[in-house]
Amino acid sequence: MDLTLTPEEEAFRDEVRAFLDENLPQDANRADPGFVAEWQRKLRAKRWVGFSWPAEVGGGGGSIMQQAILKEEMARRKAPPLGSCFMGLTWVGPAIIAYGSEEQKQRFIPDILDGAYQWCTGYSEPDHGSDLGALQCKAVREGDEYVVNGQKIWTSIAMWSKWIILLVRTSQHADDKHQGITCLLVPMDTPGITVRPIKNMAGGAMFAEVFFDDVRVPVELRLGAEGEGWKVTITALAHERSGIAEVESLTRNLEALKRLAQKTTRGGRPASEDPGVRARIARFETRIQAMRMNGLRYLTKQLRGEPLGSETSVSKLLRAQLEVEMGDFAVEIQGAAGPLVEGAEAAADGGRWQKMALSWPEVVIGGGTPNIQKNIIAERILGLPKD
Amino acid sequence: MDLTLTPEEEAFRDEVRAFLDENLPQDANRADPGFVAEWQRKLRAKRWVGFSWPAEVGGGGGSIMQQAILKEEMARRKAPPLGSCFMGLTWVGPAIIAYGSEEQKQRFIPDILDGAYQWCTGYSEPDHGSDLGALQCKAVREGDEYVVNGQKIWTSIAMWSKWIILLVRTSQHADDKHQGITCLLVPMDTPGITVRPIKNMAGGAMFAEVFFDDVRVPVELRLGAEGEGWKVTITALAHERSGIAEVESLTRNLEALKRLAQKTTRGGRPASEDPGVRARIARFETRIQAMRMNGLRYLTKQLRGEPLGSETSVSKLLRAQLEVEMGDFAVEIQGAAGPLVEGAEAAADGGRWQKMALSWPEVVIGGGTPNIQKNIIAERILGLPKD
Amino acid sequence: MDFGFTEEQELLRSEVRKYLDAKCPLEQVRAISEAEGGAGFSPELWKEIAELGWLGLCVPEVHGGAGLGQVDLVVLLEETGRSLFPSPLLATSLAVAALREAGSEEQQARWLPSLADGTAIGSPALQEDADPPTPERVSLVGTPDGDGFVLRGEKRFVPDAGAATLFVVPFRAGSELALAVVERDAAGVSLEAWPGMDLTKRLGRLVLDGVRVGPDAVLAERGDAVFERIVDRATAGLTAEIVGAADGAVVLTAEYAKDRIQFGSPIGRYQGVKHPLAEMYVDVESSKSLLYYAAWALDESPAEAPRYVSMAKAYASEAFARIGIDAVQLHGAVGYTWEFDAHLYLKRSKWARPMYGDSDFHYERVAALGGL
Amino acid sequence: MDFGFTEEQELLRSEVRKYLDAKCPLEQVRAISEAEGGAGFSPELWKEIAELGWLGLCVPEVHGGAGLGQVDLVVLLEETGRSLFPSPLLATSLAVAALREAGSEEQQARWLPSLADGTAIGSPALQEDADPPTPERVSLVGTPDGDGFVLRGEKRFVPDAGAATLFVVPFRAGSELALAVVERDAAGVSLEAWPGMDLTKRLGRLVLDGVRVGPDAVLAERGDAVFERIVDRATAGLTAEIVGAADGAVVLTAEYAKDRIQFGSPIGRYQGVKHPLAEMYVDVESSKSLLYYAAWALDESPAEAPRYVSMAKAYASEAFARIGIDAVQLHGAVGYTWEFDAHLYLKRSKWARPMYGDSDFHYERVAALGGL
Repeated sequence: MDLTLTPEEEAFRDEVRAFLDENLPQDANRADPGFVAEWQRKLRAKRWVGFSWPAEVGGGGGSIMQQAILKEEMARRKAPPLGSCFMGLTWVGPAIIAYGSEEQKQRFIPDILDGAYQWCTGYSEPDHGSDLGALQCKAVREGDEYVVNGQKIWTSIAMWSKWIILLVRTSQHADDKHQGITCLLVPMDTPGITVRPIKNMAGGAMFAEVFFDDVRVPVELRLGAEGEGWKVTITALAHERSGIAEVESLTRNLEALKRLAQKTTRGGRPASEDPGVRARIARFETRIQAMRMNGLRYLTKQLRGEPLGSETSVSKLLRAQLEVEMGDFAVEIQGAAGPLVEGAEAAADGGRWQKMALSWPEVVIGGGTPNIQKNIIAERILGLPKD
Repeated sequence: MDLTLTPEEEAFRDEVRAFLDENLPQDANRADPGFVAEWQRKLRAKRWVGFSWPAEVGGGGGSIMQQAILKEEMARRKAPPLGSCFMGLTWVGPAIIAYGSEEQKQRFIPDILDGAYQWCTGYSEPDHGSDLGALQCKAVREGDEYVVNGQKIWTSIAMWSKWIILLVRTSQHADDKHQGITCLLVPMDTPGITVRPIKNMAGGAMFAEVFFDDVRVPVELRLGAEGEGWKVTITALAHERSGIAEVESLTRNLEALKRLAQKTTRGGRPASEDPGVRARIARFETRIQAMRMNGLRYLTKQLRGEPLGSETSVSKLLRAQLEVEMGDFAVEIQGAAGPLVEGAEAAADGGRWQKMALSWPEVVIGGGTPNIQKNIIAERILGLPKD
Repeated sequence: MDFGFTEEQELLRSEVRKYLDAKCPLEQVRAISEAEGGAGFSPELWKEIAELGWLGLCVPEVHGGAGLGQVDLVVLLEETGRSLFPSPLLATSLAVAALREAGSEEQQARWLPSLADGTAIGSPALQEDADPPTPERVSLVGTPDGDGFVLRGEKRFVPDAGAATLFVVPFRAGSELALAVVERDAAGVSLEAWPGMDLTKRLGRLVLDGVRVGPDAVLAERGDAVFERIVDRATAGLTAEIVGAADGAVVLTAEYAKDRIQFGSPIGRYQGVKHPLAEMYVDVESSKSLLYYAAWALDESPAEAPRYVSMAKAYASEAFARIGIDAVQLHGAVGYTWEFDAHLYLKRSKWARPMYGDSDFHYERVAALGGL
Repeated sequence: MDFGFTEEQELLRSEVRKYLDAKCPLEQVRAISEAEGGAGFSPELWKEIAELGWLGLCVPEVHGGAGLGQVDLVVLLEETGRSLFPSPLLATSLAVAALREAGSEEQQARWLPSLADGTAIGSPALQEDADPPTPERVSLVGTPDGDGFVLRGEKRFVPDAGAATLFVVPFRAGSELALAVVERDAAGVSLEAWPGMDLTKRLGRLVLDGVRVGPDAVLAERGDAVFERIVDRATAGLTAEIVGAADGAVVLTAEYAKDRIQFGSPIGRYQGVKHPLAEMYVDVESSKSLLYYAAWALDESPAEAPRYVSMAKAYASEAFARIGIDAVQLHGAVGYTWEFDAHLYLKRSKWARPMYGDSDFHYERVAALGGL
């Protein structure tokens, strides 16, 4: 066990820090599109976008450890994302690198690295949730085209995406529901595609429903072989991270929560002096650190070349619970001001906590509900029988 | 809504109180067998044993409300039980009154009221828990006798009982597992019966396994018709109470817990000054009161002639949770002295809390585990589908 | 002993529920509360419920009401809570309670009839900061002015500040705590409505910029005790709405669990859904019992009332906060959409939790009243 | 960065586990700990583990040990915890840690070899009352006596008081906090073993009735800081046993859930069993991570150590208390029998929770160290 960095790793961390010092001043307006565009360009020049991808497709060829260092340092400094095409970098790129034709690689990878446009992912369907095996959106081959009919739901940022990576059913197999699923890459402006944003309870919209009505997709936009879509997706799923960057975002929320407790009064004294409030915050801090340490242990496993199994469900469950509870608690300690939102004179921190308390499902839904994570842990790790 | 007593009810309560003042001095040694025997004799003379049973079998013919008053007053004064034959009064008597022959009534009811000897109940079996439908202990009719073979488990006080009320399977019905169950009344000294006490984790034994090896039971000891055993049992189950007496015992524990918190020091100050300890105790108090109020609402339903359904599962669940949590908390606030037991100089209250913290399962097992109560509430009250 | 409702109360409940189901189902709740620039209620429905006698339920008959008690009010408010009915009914009924606790016969005769017939909308303005309303936290000073007072300062977290026309305002009159009735159109009064996450419940600020209250507008009963009694009644009324809403959330979620099919069976088949729902049910049952007892005690056994009011509020609002979150979570992804109704209960639970003291405050009160 | 164990550590773990599985399975744990009048350990096994080098694991090589660090000790103690191994090994290893933190070279040379070879059994006697051991709570005064001190008073909640032969005893030496080594057979020493619910872990009282300690028996390093470092090491060692035992309880319960058939299928099929088990697993995983980091920090990054030690103990002991109860409950009725093993973990969890500070104490420390 050695929790210090090697000299090489330290050198890389220093390089990252120096880059951040130079290019990301504390007071940089991270919401300014001009600044973000320039920032992305610089990152791209350093090959830190797609940092773990092979150099021959334009990636940085970074190690897992370097990648973790990069992400942690970035998160600590509240840097804008590593690339602007989040879905492309997380899901689409790795799948294309693993299964794409040479032509597909040349056509899509540079744009993903440049953040030229957004991708979205068409996996979930109504009435199936995360049960991809029960997929019903259908594609029928007609000559050199697939004709797609069906519906997707919980498609993140579909309304701002130029392309979608889409799972469709091309045949039925009674014995193995995962067979007969095929992966297609589809331009969102293809005739027959309709996007309907889903308004969330906080009043915004991040997800959408996507409808496919006789949508024609050329065969050359198929990713992998017909019927291989499940395998293609699994590859992308395996690219999930150890959760280290998420820990940084939780840590920032925790620090803000401490400041909130210090400036919020209860009975005339700072809430931060209340033993119950202190204990709650210390519990959050401890659980966040546990998540961080879990992540470091899983990262070590990866570094040692052991495959990561269902351990990510542990991080997801912890994260979901923390997001729900921290948002709720931050609202709770504000007393009567708790339910006020942005615009109310008495709302703390411009209503950010209220937004957090209504936005956790975005995190929770992302990787399956807490109940699903618990099933995965119980069945795949503890070996309990499936229901 | 009127939570005061009617003048008649008040008069009865005063009668009970006067009786208690006279016959149960505060300092009476409730563990002295001589005192308890005398006490039972007096109660029996007042017809308060079997108080709700019809007068013609020797009961008191009391109303539900009078019964509740009697039990609450008794519990409040830590009176010994209303009769010494607990199982007989709770389970066996009501079943015999409803289904027994005239001869059976004359033979058994007076003894139950007198507490002449103990009864136990042979319902649960290994591998079935509370699923009575899956009962396997078998009785085959041979002439004027049933020959019983099989095993019972979690039979409370079997080692001190003279008789057992026993459920056996007399035939198989594929369509309705509850058919073919018959109820027998069996002397525990019948050849072929073996009792094996089950040592619990607190080191004592309240339950036992009972084995039946070619045990011969005369047909006249069958209660109800052959195959009617399920119905007979249900009658007894319906005699469960609204939980009011249990509330009194919880309340006594709560008061003792408050005293414990006042005399236990944490960092040199009484634990009862710690806001967290205060809040925990207030939560217990509130939940106990909720249980009491729930009981009063259910009692009102009964008084109004509405049948009680699965509401008792609510009381059982609350009680089980409270017993577990209060015992655990009482141990927790004692700090390093928490794990000490009777005999240790530093053990508080002679180790009573440690005993409580290791004895809750007696309460929890009694009416089915908390998980089973939750299933009952979800399925029978909320109408969710069975698993 | 009878711990159940009378036939008249059951009838009241079923009539209120029938009316709200017909006139203000959740689509209508949304339409009223989401209306741009609206005050969060429907004047038409307000008129109708006044005519139905809801507003005058606890107003003495001589002043144009039905003269009923706290238990009847609980029945009404449980149903408005269940329906998430957006209106200043709760606030108005609490203003009525304050006038009955502290007003002279003349003062009641002056204001109760208009509160009963809906021409006035009442609101108790009990808080100055985000802490629970206790006598010690009233610091607004009434400067003596002839036979009356001049009030200068502000009250915050005032329910329905945007809609109400008549406020009950505690202030310091010398060494004593007193209560004044301040009307919206009095000189020096200004109001600010605050945006909140629960669109069906509004809060705001009442600014008193040298408002003169004459002796007739200063309520007859004074002191900490009457203030606490008013807060206890307000807390019980609020708790009734909480209990009704929590019950509504459980019913909504149980129905969804029966209908929603996943992996081939209704999600309600799984213990991961069943057990949380069973616990929600137990919490609602227990909240009801504590609430009914507290309501009964407020009218019939006042010495016990504070302890039971605190138990009811502490237990119910804490349970409702959990129920609000669980209701959304048990719906799965759709629970988080604006379209599904689960979040309406979640938001209500967040609004209700701190009002008139959160569970920390009330459990501490239970501990103190219980001899700790 | 490498947050995993070395090959040597993995080997140590597997050898310890193999030995304990063979020589001290749970039947043997019961036989040793339930023995009438026994001191709660087996002298034969004690000799064997001394020979295996477990007792000298952290004793420097010059003093007859293996000279390993806190992380290695954690590996050993996780396994003894998992097996609920009844022995004064934890107490002895904490006495070793105290001597290494505070003893001079001569003092280490005097006592460490006998602790390493098992001829001495050590125990830190850090507490005088049921509160967590902090410097302020040490009130036993050492009266100066020539070049030494005379100690009069008592230490309570002393681990393995019945078995230990050598105690590390903090006392007030003037304005300073000092530590003395007191041997069992010294004049004025008497001991009392207390009965407890966990038969595998013993506590008792050390009475010092005018015990003289010479200057050579007063440890070289003094003051609050060294006391706190010793308590931190003790806490980390204890937490390792907690984590191992909690893991054992989860494994036992998961195996039972796979085997036990009810209503026609294994109870582990139901989410009512699955979900609590999954949460138990997450808690054990998280406890491990916090513990490993704390152990690493104790040797390599001392400034961070107190915060992480407190996090690990607070989280792990609270989780283990829940796990102990859940393990019994998930077994259903049999979980409550003496015969089934679930209660052994429950009792251990009750023993471990308050030792060296419960979660209230440690979370408060986390809050304070985190800037609140």
